[in-house]
Amino acid sequence: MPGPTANPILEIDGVTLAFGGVTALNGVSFEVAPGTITSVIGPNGAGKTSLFNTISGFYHPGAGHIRFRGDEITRLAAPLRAKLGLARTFQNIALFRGMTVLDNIKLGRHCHLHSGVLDALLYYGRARREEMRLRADIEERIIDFLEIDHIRNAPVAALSYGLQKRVEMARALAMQPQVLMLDEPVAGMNREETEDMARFILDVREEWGVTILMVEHDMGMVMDISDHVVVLNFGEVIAEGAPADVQADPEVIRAYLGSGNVAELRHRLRQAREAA
Amino acid sequence: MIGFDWLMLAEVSFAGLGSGGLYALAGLAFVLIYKATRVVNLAIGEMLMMGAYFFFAATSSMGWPIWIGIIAAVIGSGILGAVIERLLIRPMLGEAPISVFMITVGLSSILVGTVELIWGADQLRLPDFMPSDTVLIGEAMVSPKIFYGFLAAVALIACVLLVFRFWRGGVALRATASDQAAAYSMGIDVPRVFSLTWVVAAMVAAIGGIIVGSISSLSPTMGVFGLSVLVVVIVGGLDSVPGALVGGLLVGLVESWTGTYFGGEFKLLATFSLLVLILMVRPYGLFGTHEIERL
Amino acid sequence: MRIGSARETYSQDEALFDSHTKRVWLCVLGTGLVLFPFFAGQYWLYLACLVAINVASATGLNILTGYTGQVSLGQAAFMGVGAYAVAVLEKQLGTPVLLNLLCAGGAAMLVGLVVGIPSLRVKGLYLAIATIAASFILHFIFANWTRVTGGTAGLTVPPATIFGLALDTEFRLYWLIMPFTVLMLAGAANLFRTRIGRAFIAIRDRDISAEVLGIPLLRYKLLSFGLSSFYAGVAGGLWAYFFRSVTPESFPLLMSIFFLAAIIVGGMGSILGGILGAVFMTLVPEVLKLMVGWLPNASEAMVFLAPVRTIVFGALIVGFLIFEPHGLAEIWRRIRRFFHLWPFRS
Amino acid sequence: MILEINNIEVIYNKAVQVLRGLSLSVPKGQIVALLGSNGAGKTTTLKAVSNLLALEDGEMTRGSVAFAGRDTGDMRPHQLVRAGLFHVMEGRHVFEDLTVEENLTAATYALTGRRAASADFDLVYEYFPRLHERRRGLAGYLSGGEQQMLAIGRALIAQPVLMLLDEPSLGLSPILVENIFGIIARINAEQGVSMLLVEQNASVALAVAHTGYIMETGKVVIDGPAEKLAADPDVREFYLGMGGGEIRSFRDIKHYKRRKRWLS
Amino acid sequence: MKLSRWLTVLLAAAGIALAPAAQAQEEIVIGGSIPMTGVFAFAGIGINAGLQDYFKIVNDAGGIKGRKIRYVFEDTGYKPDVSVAAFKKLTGANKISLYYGDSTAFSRTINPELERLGSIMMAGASLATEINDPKKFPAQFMAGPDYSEQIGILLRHIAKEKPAAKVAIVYSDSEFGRDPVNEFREMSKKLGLTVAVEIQTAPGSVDVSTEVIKLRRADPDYTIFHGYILAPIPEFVTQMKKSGSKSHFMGTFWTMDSSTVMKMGEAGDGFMGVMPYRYYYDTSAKAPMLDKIRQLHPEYQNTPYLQGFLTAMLFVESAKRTLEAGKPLDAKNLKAALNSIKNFDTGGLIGVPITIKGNSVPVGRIYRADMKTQKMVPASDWIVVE
Repeated sequence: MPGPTANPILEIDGVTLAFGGVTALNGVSFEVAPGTITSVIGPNGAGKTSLFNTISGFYHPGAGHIRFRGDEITRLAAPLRAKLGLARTFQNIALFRGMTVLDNIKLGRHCHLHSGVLDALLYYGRARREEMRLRADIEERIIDFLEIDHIRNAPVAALSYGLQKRVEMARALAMQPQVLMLDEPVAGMNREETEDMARFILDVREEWGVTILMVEHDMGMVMDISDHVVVLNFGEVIAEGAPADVQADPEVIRAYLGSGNVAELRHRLRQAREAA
Repeated sequence: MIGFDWLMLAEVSFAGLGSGGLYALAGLAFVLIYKATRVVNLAIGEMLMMGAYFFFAATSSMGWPIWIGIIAAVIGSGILGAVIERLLIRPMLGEAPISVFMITVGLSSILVGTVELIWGADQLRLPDFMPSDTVLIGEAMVSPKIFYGFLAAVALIACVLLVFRFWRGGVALRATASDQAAAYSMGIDVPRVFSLTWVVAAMVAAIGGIIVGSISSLSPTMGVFGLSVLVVVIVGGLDSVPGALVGGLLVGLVESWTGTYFGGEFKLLATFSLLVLILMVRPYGLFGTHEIERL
Repeated sequence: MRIGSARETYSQDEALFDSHTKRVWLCVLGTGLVLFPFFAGQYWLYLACLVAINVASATGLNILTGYTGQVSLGQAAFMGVGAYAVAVLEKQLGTPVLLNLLCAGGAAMLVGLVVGIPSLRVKGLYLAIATIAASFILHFIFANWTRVTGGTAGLTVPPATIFGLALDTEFRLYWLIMPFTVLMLAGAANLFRTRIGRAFIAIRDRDISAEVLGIPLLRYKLLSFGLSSFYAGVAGGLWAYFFRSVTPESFPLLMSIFFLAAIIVGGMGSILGGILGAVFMTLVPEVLKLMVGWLPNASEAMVFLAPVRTIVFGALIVGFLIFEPHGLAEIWRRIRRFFHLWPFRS
Repeated sequence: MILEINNIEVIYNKAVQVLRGLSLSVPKGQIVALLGSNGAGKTTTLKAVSNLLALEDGEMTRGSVAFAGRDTGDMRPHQLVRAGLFHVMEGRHVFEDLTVEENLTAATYALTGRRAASADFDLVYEYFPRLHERRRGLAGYLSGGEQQMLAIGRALIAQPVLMLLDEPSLGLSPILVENIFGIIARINAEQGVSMLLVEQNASVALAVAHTGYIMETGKVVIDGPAEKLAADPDVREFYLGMGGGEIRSFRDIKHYKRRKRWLS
Repeated sequence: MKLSRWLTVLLAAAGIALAPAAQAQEEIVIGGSIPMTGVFAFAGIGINAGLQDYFKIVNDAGGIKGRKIRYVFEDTGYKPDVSVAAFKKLTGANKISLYYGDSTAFSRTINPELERLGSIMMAGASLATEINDPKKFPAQFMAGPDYSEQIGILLRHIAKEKPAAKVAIVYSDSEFGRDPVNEFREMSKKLGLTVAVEIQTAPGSVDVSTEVIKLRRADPDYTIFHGYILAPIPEFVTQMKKSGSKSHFMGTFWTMDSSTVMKMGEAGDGFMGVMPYRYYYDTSAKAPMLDKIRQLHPEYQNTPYLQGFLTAMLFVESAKRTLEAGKPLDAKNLKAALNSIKNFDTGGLIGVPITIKGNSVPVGRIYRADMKTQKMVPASDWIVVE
């Protein structure tokens, strides 16, 4: 495991993002060390997905910088970031419904392929060779790894939520990522499925050497597999550090984890009710 | 500018505003439907045509008095609107917008065929029912049909805006337009709102059709007018009633100016160039709602 | 009955016609297309050529609208650009047919690229209307750039000549048009086996996600516009050789709507759908006419039934959309599935 | 029981199964909390109750829902609302280009054909004085908290028997959350409205609720009185975010285990 | 080259083998692409009736030299590609010698095919100036003056009535509308008339107020409308009259049907136009053919009917002359026979004997609308364009 002194692979530096008067991110800064699993947590609406969208280039921040391997990418167009090796999945699952699982995964490799229109129309020579290589690589490395060979020709719309999440991950892996950004990878999964996804995430990091940045609500998993946790609330980083430290941070408990003391909360609610 | 005919400019501008009013009226019918049901109705020109033919049937064939004829045509069109909504549009709820769009293309073909079957393909003339003396605004002469047509259009649009604003049904319609699911959850009978909008839009279209038909003539090709309406609503914004008004007047003015100072062949070129220009600057028209995209 | 077929290599699995049965049918179809002109009368040959041209153009539109999700109502105008290009080249320079057709495609492609520029900012039906605008502007150019286009009177096109043989009958033109169409279809089918086709579909399904996954939107939307109008241009060039007279009024908006209707009725985003749709939409009016002809007193009936034809035509579009929104291709698929499992129907 | 959900299954797009035999019931006058992670099917449950599934190409393929003893299968959404079942949707869904007052007016459709009920705007303004201040402003310009108030205010106008509340705390600061939940509790107590509450924020939900259900992948896994659930160690671990249990670590799961299981 | 020749020979051989053996008394087949629907249906229906009626008259009288006429037609909806399809279908199934086509676009499109076939002479509804060129369109003709000739007839009449008058032309932005504009300009100059203004209206435009303003300012003595059937002429005329204009208004053939002009209502009173044939109800001179038509149809028959009728008459006359000369019915012979027509009596359909030198029948007369009697009345003598 690389130490904390290693150069960060991804730096978020004072990123501020606002839409129409509402500030979604306010001076967010943190670093992602190569080879780690970094998790961003926070209540709904805290700006986690906005942060992901900003990193992947869908939003452009009003202020601040994003650096990838030390290079400024703040103004870089989204597709070019993908080519650099920033791959992601989406919270609401952005699989392409008109394609099969296999084609969805193949799509991930898009920016690393080279065949042009003429090659494509003729499907002879370069395009054909490239597609065959791609197919072999996806079959042997990704489909096998994620164990989705039984659904490779299924239309994605017919898959269960959990499988769709897995296909999304497969597509992200096909992008040959350096940093894999996962937006709620285990949302809607039961304990068993969650365990499996956690294992995949760990394996990706170990076998592929990919750095992982994820947004997740499942505290159990986050605290278990993360090396570093960043807590967002109302667009600001309120705490970061090792899982155990974050869990113990009183502000984090107040804003997100909750006091956990339901009885006390109930009491307060009742008081408020009577006061009114 | 010495020697420039300012009176002519004034007359041309009035004429432009006048025909713009008619565009706005037809645009209103279009916008009503789009706003409430998100249907891009390519058959809007044909709905105008149906209104005009109903009027023709009531007055020329049945020999009814003009005003009864107008009322009959408006009611007839309203019923037609309800039938169209029930038979063609409602089954398509939830389908891709492009499919519904194509339904209206089919609809226009059906309406044209029906008109040809019943009334034949000849050009017909509607009875004159507006005062025919030239209207003078200052020194500028304005064609009476255009003038009264404009008044009718503006009055109708004002009516619709008022209803939208102050009648509870107007609130229901705007609520449905703004968020279907939420409208349902307020207890609003959304399908009924849909069908009502089609009825009202068909009625507005009928009035537009009667005016347009009396200015030019009546024939199964009258639906071509719908194309100009399309430009109008795109310029104004598909879901904006004031947009239809402003878009209509703007297109009317641009058409008449280019027609006068450049020649008739430049009219369409000018309006469509205007359209492209506006789309490039404001992709949702002048007043249209910008849809927010999310990942 | 056929349940599955074993494939041993990825290349077999990726083949367009991946089963033995499919390949057999393809051969039958190919033979049919080759033998057809020797048996058909000139009317059916005429229709075959017209259908082939429409199929080529509809397939082009399908790439843009069906696969990339950019609704266009400018297809007829793009065909016009191709047709004029062929007419001008053939008349002024007398260049070879194949070159002319490629230039026709190229010219239409250039225009298509320009028309496609708004597609990054403008979406859905707003875009469709922008393409209507483009087609009116093109119409204006056709009608008023008299020096080149011959104004409203248009241009007459000399027959295409290949190896000194003038292609002035349907029988001869068939051998120019049909191979072109087949090649273009094959090209389109190939396209969707590669990264470019996948990018198109991704843009259609979720364009903003596609961008984050590494697909530059503008470039691919323009590419789609370019390809689609290239197809239209070649089809327009074939059209020019076929009708031998090109005027601004030859390519009305209604024709663009026709192509859109064809791919919707046929099935958007399916090569087969484009073919079926174009065939269907081209032949329906003719078939309806035939059916009227079978009625007693056909010539009198024709006067009264002609509007009925217009109605039936509209009703067919509506009916298809209401009862099978996914088009003829879906119906075809269902029929096929039925026969695959037959007689063991589930 | 004001609401009984009996073993329902829901499928989206004729393909994706979201609910797999879910059952729960809401006793009259009580608040019932439905908890679970994202994607567990909580929102779908509410939509199945208010018959809004069809709008998203969803379909209830099995089971039944009874509201006030009556099967809701053949009732259309607006009829349900008029019968007294009001759904406050996730994300608030205020009509952004209508004013606050017009938003409330829209909700008066819920009273159509019911008794001699007349809309009580003052009641809403009493609970939410802030809305009164902004009643002429467009709803789209309200802050998140105000929009949530408006969403609940619309429900008050409808004088419902049962309210379905979908994530009222979404995107609100802790203080506002407590504020809103205080009012929810008041409405329940003063107006006698039963509530089915879907929440991410489990602690506040369990604080306000009488009964709680916890669901996972389309079915209920634990249920019971709110206080008991709040004390349950599993619930504390997974849903209240309080560790300390002797749960096996995700890091320790072996590869072979996963490989075997996914073959099914 | 060798391959192509070989192919040609093969095809020719196939053609001979497949062609049915010629019979001595086989019927003469006349085909037609007729717009029974669409924008031109009002004309198509009339044309069709005119053709049918005349063929029936001929057949009832024993046919042409004992050979019966068979008329086959297809509806085109006034769409050129459908017209072409109809042509292919009809010529594929019948051995057609004469053909009626429905539009300029069709005439132009089918022209190379006609030249290649060499067996069919065609006439049609298109009176386009372009078609009136025997060199470019050797197998076609039109049963009336082309649009330029019509404008010439109108201008001649104007020059006679009011020398040095100011004239204006209002035309639609279409091929049809633009057709005679050059001729209008040149002819006006030649006849010493002043062109006040040329106004082009956009196709399908509803409101013409702006154009009226322009026209009013030009204040022409005569205004010629071309490229329209009815709309927007009445609106133009009404608005001009209301604004005090003293202009005379004129139209060309397709506007001049009696019922069309009558639809203009009050505004139409005094509307003039060029008409190559006598109206159905014109009894000012002896016209046996018109009598026959009136016998067949007690109700009014429109001008397209007369156009169809006269076309049929010229078809039959050409076929008769060809057969009389003992020549086969092919395009060249038929056209030669047509051009041999000199001082031919049309039975009063046209008031003067006609001579067909080229592709048109360049004769016409000015008629004026009389709203009191609801009829068109002659306003000039027959004018023959040289």
